[in-house]
Amino acid sequence: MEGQKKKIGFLITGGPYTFEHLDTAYHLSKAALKKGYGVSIFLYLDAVVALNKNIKSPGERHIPSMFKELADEGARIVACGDCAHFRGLTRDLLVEGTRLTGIATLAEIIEECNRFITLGMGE
Amino acid sequence: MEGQKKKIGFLITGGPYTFEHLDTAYHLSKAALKKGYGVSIFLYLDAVVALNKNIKSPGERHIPSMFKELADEGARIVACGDCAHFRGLTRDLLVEGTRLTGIATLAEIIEECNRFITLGMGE
Amino acid sequence: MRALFLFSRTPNQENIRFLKKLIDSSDCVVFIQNGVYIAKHNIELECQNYVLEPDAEARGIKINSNSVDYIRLVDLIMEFDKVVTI
Amino acid sequence: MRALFLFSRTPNQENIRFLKKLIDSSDCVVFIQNGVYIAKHNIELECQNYVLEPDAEARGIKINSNSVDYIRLVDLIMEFDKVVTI
Amino acid sequence: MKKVVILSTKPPYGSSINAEAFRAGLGLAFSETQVDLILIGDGVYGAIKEQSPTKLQMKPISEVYNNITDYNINLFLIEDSIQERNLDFEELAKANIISYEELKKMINNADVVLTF
Amino acid sequence: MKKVVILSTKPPYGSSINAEAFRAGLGLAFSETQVDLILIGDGVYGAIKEQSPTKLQMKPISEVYNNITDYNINLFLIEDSIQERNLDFEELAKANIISYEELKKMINNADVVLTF
Repeated sequence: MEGQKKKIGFLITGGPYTFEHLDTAYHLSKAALKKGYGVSIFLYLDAVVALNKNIKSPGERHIPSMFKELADEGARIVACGDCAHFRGLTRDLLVEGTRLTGIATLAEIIEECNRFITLGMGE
Repeated sequence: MEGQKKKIGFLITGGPYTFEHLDTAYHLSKAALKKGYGVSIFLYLDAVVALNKNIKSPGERHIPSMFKELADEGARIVACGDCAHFRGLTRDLLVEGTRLTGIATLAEIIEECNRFITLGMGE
Repeated sequence: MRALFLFSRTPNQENIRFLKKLIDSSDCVVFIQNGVYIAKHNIELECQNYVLEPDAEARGIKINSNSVDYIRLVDLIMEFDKVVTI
Repeated sequence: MRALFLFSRTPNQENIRFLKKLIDSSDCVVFIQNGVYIAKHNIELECQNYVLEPDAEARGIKINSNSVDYIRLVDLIMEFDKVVTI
Repeated sequence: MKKVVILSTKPPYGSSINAEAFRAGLGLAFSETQVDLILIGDGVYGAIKEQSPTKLQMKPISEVYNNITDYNINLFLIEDSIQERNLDFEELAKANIISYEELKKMINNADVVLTF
Repeated sequence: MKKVVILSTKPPYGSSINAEAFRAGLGLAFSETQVDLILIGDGVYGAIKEQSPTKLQMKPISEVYNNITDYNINLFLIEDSIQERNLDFEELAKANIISYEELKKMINNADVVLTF
């Protein structure tokens, strides 16, 4: 039953293409979903840029699509609204299935997840 | 005469609000312009986000306006177009007086500047 | 309470010293991202420890044993009581 | 050829050792950003060296002498032959 | 409610990570999570009392650490980190000074550990 | 034309900075700037010959270092950095191995030094 599904939560801070943290979170989330766990991801600081659907990445992986794919498979993908404002990411640019929220949602995710992982202090 | 003015060039890689490199470049550029030097700035990697005019920074310094201000005072402000595509920064979002270019422009700036400074390896 | 430590930075004397101070024998360490370069150093840890295989393979770091893939890492995440990234 | 080194990272044993290997007595070092914490350590460098005052003040680091402001740093940038950031 | 330990490892300027670790903690505390904020490694530089980043057009994070009891967050500093950086206890905000052994115990007792 | 020395200090994955240092060098070399690319510190990890980041959906930067002569860029590795990381010379791309003293001379002779 959905309510009893075990969940893993993530807080990611490193930006797309610049750092590997979003990639690690994506691959771990795919594995977790495959095993039947729930996944919730909170994007903070530069990581919010990953949800910009205008990203063009010729010849490389397309990170916004990877996160849309996770959302399509049932993961909850949210990004810090304040961080988005500071980086010029407006709501209309968000990739489908994702949304902007506040730290209260991070608190909610931490509360509801059985395990919680931070990725991304930079290098 | 314009052609004989000494020039300082910058290559910045750290993103706005996340790292201090854009701030250091701004303050150094202000000082250089005050002393009558020319200034050229090439924004690379996450630093390109600084030119997004949709950035809202309530209660904090507004970095896009700081770079527009430098451009208004005669500094040449350009950003790597490929880096912009990878971060969803489209041409229509660029703050006034700035533009997207390629590495050829970096080569040109290095060639024409008397001193050249890189700022921003992250921490 | 047993913790799973995710070690993601290039190992150096200071961050390895820090890791050693935080772990005890019931914990587990998984080296991910640039942490996988640990395999080039002769470090003895008092708890079980693994290297994330796709991150090691990407970097050309050969692992003889103790490697895990993403699926096995998810198992470990659930097996231990909490995850600490350092 | 005299170089101006901009040292912008939190000083530790490794990056200070690196700095010392690159400088000689005709060079200059300016500690900027988190480099200003150098003032808390007793480091002898063989060339002239300064701390960027606004970065030190921001961090609550007191500098007795050898501080420069942005204007003076621009002078130094022009006085030396090239700038090397480390 | 869960007990959250935040490890804040970065210096207060140069990057915004130290300030954002606090902001995350503040939001969690507001949502009634129990938050222990630990300045560790270069993070302890954040506790220097008299910071003044006005010339950088930034706000002093020291203001929050100097008044941390206002925020429903418990502040801890790692003793070794302070000593390795030659900081004097007198120049730092009032906080609980702890050893690595005590940190290990806090991690043991936490439900979630966030690292910034 | 000016002589540019690029110091590439970061490992090849984890961040894109190592790859982007190369890309900047490539663009400069294409614009007929003389480019010496120096892998130093963690940057030397980039020279490991057999990288395979396909599972990460990334491209191996080793391909460019293994074929650096194709790009009109001179590649240098710092000997101390290699040894401190316990790397074998045999597992690294063919490049000029230099000491800090030689690096100091190259910096002396350069017009511009870029650090990544």
